[in-house]
Amino acid sequence: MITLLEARNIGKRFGGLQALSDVSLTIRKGEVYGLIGPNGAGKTTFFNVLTGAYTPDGGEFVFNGAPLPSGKPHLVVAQGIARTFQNIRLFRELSALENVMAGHHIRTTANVWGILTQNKHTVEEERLTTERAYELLKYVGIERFATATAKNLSYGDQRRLEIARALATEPQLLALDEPAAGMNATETVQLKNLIEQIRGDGITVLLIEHDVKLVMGLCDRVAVLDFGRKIAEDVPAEVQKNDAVIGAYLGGGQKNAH
Amino acid sequence: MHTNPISPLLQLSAMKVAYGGIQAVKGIDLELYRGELVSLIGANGAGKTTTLNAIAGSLKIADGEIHYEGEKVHVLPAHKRLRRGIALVPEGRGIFTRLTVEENLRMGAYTRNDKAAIEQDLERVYTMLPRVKERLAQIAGTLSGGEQQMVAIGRALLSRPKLLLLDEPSMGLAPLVVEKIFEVVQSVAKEGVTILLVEQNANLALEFSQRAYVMESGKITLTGSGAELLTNPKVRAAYLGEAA
Amino acid sequence: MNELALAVPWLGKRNPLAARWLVIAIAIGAPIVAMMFGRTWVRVLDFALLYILLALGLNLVVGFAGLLDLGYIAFYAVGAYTAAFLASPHFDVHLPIWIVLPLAACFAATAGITLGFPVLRLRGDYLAIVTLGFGEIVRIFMNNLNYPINITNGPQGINSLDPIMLFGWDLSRNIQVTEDLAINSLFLYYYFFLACVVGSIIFIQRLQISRVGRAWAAMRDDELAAKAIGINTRNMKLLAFSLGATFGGVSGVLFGTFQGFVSPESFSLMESIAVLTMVVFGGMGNVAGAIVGAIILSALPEILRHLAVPVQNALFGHVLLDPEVLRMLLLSLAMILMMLLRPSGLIPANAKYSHIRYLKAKGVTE
Amino acid sequence: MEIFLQQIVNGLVVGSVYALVALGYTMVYGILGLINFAHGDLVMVGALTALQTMMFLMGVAPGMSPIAMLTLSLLVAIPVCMLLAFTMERLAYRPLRNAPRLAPLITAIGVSFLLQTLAMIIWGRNYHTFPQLISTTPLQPIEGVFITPIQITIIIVSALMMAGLVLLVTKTKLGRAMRATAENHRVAALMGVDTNMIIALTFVLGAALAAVAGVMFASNYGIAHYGMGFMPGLKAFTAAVLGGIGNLGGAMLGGIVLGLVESFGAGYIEHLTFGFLNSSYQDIFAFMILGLVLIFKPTGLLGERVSDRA
Amino acid sequence: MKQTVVALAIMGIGLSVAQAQEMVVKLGSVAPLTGTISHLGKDNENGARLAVEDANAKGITIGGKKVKFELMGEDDQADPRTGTTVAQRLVDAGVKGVVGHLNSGTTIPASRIYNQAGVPMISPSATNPTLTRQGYKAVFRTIANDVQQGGVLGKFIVGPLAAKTVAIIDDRTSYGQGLADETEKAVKAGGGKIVAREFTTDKATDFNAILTKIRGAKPDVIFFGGMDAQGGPMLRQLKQLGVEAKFVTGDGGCSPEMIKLAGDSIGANAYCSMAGLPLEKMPGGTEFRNRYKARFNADVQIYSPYAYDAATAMIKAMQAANSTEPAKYLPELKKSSFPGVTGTVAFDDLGDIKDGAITMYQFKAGTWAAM
Repeated sequence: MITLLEARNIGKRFGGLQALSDVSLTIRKGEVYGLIGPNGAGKTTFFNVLTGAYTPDGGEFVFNGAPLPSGKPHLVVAQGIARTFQNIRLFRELSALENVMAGHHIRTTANVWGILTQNKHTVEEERLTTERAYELLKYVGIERFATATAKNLSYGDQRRLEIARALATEPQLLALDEPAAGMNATETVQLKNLIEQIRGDGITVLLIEHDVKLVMGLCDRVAVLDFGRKIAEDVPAEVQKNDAVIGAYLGGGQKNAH
Repeated sequence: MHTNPISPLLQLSAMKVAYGGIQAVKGIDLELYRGELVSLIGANGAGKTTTLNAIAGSLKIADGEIHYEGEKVHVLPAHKRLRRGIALVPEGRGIFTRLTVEENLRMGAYTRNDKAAIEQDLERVYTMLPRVKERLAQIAGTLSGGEQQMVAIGRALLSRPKLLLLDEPSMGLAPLVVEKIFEVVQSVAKEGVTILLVEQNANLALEFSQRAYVMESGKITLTGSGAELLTNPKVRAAYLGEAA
Repeated sequence: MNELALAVPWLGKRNPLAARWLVIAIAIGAPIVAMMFGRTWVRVLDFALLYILLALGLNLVVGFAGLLDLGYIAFYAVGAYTAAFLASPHFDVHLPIWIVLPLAACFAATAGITLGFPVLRLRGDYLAIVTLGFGEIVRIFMNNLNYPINITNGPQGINSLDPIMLFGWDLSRNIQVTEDLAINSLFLYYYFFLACVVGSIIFIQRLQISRVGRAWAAMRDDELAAKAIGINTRNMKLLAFSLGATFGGVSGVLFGTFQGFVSPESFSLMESIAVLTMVVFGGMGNVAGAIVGAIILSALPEILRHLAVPVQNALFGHVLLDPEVLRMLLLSLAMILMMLLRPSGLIPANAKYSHIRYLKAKGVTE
Repeated sequence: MEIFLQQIVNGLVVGSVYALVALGYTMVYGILGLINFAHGDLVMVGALTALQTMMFLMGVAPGMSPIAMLTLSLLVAIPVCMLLAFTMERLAYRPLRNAPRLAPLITAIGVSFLLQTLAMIIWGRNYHTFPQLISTTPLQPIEGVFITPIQITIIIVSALMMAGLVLLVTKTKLGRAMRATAENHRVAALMGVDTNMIIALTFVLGAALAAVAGVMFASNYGIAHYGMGFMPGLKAFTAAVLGGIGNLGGAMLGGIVLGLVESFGAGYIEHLTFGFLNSSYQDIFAFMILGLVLIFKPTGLLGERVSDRA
Repeated sequence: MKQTVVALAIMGIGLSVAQAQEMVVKLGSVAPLTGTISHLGKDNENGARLAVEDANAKGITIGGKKVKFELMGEDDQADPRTGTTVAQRLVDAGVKGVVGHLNSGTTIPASRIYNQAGVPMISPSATNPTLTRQGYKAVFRTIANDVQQGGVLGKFIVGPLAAKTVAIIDDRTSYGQGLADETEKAVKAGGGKIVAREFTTDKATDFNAILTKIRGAKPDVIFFGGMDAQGGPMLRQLKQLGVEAKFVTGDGGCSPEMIKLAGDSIGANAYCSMAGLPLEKMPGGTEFRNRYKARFNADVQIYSPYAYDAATAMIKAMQAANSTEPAKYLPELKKSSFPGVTGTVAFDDLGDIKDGAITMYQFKAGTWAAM
């Protein structure tokens, strides 16, 4: 298996809180990699460091064999990493279609002069962007809301739209931050199918999720964070049996319901 | 006011809450009797926090009713519900980070004017939470998570609540600290304060609770005594994804 | 144009095509109707068009890119002074408008970037106060750069700017068509300004429906998410500042040459606030809003000026309040009430950032 | 040397007034995130109301002592401004609390125009002479450094008012509630705080400070006019941002710094720039300093990192 | 034309129907009636109004018809753009002459419109020399321009006041700066030394910083080019800073308002200049002051006598030409020569007031006394 992303000893501190300490993990091309852990374990911080929203205090990421620029989100996206947010962050006033089109920004090149003159390249690129965005809406199953304003979509559809927008950046690695949060059972099943479809299309997925059932059913491998440290990394079946994980999750550690 | 001891202290009937176009709570019924410690457990996003916020008055309900001491309280603003004895320790603790620890605690007594009694209550909180006492003059934002949680609980107690709503007091805390906090919660319960506890740490919550409700996707799907639920395979399934 | 047509009350939604023709008819016919009431009204329309240009440019910065700029009038000043330097007896340079206009646009754009760079990290209200300061700094420099070297002629201003010459036509002179019929210079300016406005609308709508417009809107709605999808927010902000400034600069040139006189008094903070008010009043983030806001707020004071005395006479039999007092009173009340009743402005933003026509084949319609 | 000291005195006097007005801006901003553009005009209303009261008092009780007259006129001006601020908040700002961000700003500008116009109707266009009830005969504590009793009063009264406000905000229950509300409306309400009341109170307190500032400003310069609030308002706002808007200490520091910068700027810029710049640039020092501070410290001198306010 | 009348009626303009044999002649008056110098603006308007009312009271007949003059007062907000709009409005309304504007900055762009329409314009207060050097035939002023006034002021400072060292302050308005520059030139020409050149604005109230700096330069005379609203407080602050230099200002500060605003800080070391002869010395000067007070319940500020003379000049020219048509009475206006409230009103070729006699005043016994 080819390694796509390697995190090497990532550390991040906020004031007195060590949010991440010495986290290393390896994500292989084509897999769905789960990152779980209780609230406040550092999962989202890991995301933010990976995608350039924060600069890590220590360690580095190697993506496709080259180090990732830190603190420059747009360069990270250019390298092929896209993300979604735990608390959905759409462009609220844009339509669903336009949200996805905005996601395609980094793969397009029209400049102000071209836009002003509407030259052939610009027009063609715009047409392709529109069509491609529509295809992506279709891909996540919300093409019927293409012209609806993002803020008016239902919660589940907003989640899908965010994924479509991330896919529009043409990523090799798609990082999803709790995509199932707030979804009901049916929506969660649909989401699972969608993620599988994405993997099927050759995109590696990094998944933070609370819904352990979803993670266990979907992921090829899972890492567990607790207090900013990686306490386990393995295939789901093994992780589920891991005492440290059970302790971290069900709480107390001393009480074991087995 | 003399109320019938058998009637519930708090009663939610068909309560619905929606915000930002999402219906987060889809019509739930829940009862709480005086002196009980009841927990509300469920996965992230199930609607637990929303429920607590609706009871405390931070969120408007879309439909249904909230009765408290036999009175419809869902029409009242949050600050009036506090005056009637409903206190919420919000998720993420809601500490005033720019105020000192003591100021935070005194904010809890904002609605009270009985100075002497407030001082007494402060002393009681200090004995209950000795670590807080050491840091009275410190800016609350510089406290550790556990200490902040202690302050948040202490602050809520200073309003002399009849009903205390606790939203994930263990979130992001080390096991030892969580243990401490639950000791505090228990001692509060022993003093006769009715507690509704929202918790992810299901084992812990169920161990301490007399009863519990399990929420899933905005609905209550299970209810029973703490011990019953602790051994219920469905609960484990909800958390660890084991086949039910 | 579509947005504007849709904004036409009643008709807009029922028959957009008719509404569009109506808008065109109004744009072309307005000065002729106005002339029946007197040349003042044509002049008011001329200025309204200049304000539309300004409002369109500011809307680009505030409405599209979400950057609150309270010093926008500085770019207007840059444009006007460029015209004064390059086409007046002041330095005895007399360049034609075709050279002055692009140069002014360049200077203004440069000024925009100069302002943009240091304020990139600022957000919201901090940005507002720093841009306000920038506007004042520019005005104060214009007011004082007559010493030690006389560049701007200080508070005296620069007089006798060259009129606009279009293909040998002098816009400042009436055209004598026949013995009795002359086309007033105000009309010539009107149509020239109108052409500039139409050109700007086309440009802005092209920008709006492009990767740039979407990037701005994305940045405005959620800067963090915009970064997360790979938008270089720094460059996009600078682009917004410089393009917005360009509009300011161009309208400054038009203003200077139209007035024939430029002095720092015209570029006070109140003007910046006036233009911002137009944008917000009309409805931020959409072209139609900026246009309607600019028309209403630049014409309203004149209408009030006109009606103050007769209306009071009719109502009370005598003049209770001086017309200028009444005008200020009504204007301030209009601002307050408008915001209370329609906080999103007269025409709430309904901007489009994509062409649905590309999806016609897929059966997608509005 | 005495010129240097004199400039410090000049700067302190102006700075004290800026600081007092800046407090009002910063308090309202801290609690609502609103730039209350009309705050400067409250300064004007304060001064003109006091003037009106003095005129009335001079008519009915010509022999009254100046201090009593000043006090009485303040006792009228302060409540008038407070009431005005309360009305303003209730009618113009509260309905817009959840409106798009710029709507309240435009409303505030409208309110500012409205106040000026009403003042013009009531008090006319003329500049009014403001009775200088406190002596303006200069004292010379140091040879060549002049300071008048009214200037001393301004510095002392400003210092006292600021100290009073700081005490109120830091030491009292009400102040705690204000700070708590500023930090988090929702949680403050959970503590039983009537946040609407606290917000109204913040406006009202700021208005009281503005009224006092107006009376002192007018007494110092002996002049009052319906447009007098605009420039001090703008400067005070700049001072508030300079210090870190939303922060009381910042507003005071910003006010004083701005006063001193203007004073020294006008006094020394010509030498510093070899005659290229001169005192005609006095008004831009404020903005240049502001720009520089914000470039290096985007939250102002004492400001904290504010979270995303979208 | 019919539509126009209907339209005008709709817009609320009641076309005043003249009584038989009575002809209504409109004159315009423009000045800022809102904003920081609106008190001066209203003063100008009042001056013109008084002239019009006087003429109506006299019952003037022109071309065989009894004439009723009407004054259209407009607000130009001291804003150049509004100035042109208002100018156009007056032209549209068919005014036969305009008294205004107040500021040079608004007067210059507006003068172009009056000139195009052939409507005579007389500014009672715009002093920028440029105004009358644009080659416009119908543009006049009844006030001395900066060069005229500055020359006199400069000579006065180095002559009678015998100043060796002078500090000059201006308010960075077109008026203040123009006057200060001309005064500076004249002082230098007279052998005086400029020891400080300082600046403020027309919105400022605190001048301590620049006055402190000036104090350090120890000038014999401080000259201020600006208006009374700044001049008054400036005098107070000079006293508070212990500066004892003489204080000289131009007509912008030569007002009762200045005395009021300076309170007890004004003394015999304060001087100002004003074009024309002192009101007291003019036949009808004191009378003007009293009548103004009686009519408007306000004191004369600065320029209302000039506005009065401007309006009177137009009316007299119309009488002389026996026509109210601008084209006909313009030549008579050029030839004007009559004793006005401010002195003899006569214009030179450019349209400036001829031999603008400029009187220096000193503060004495609570008022400005001519020297």
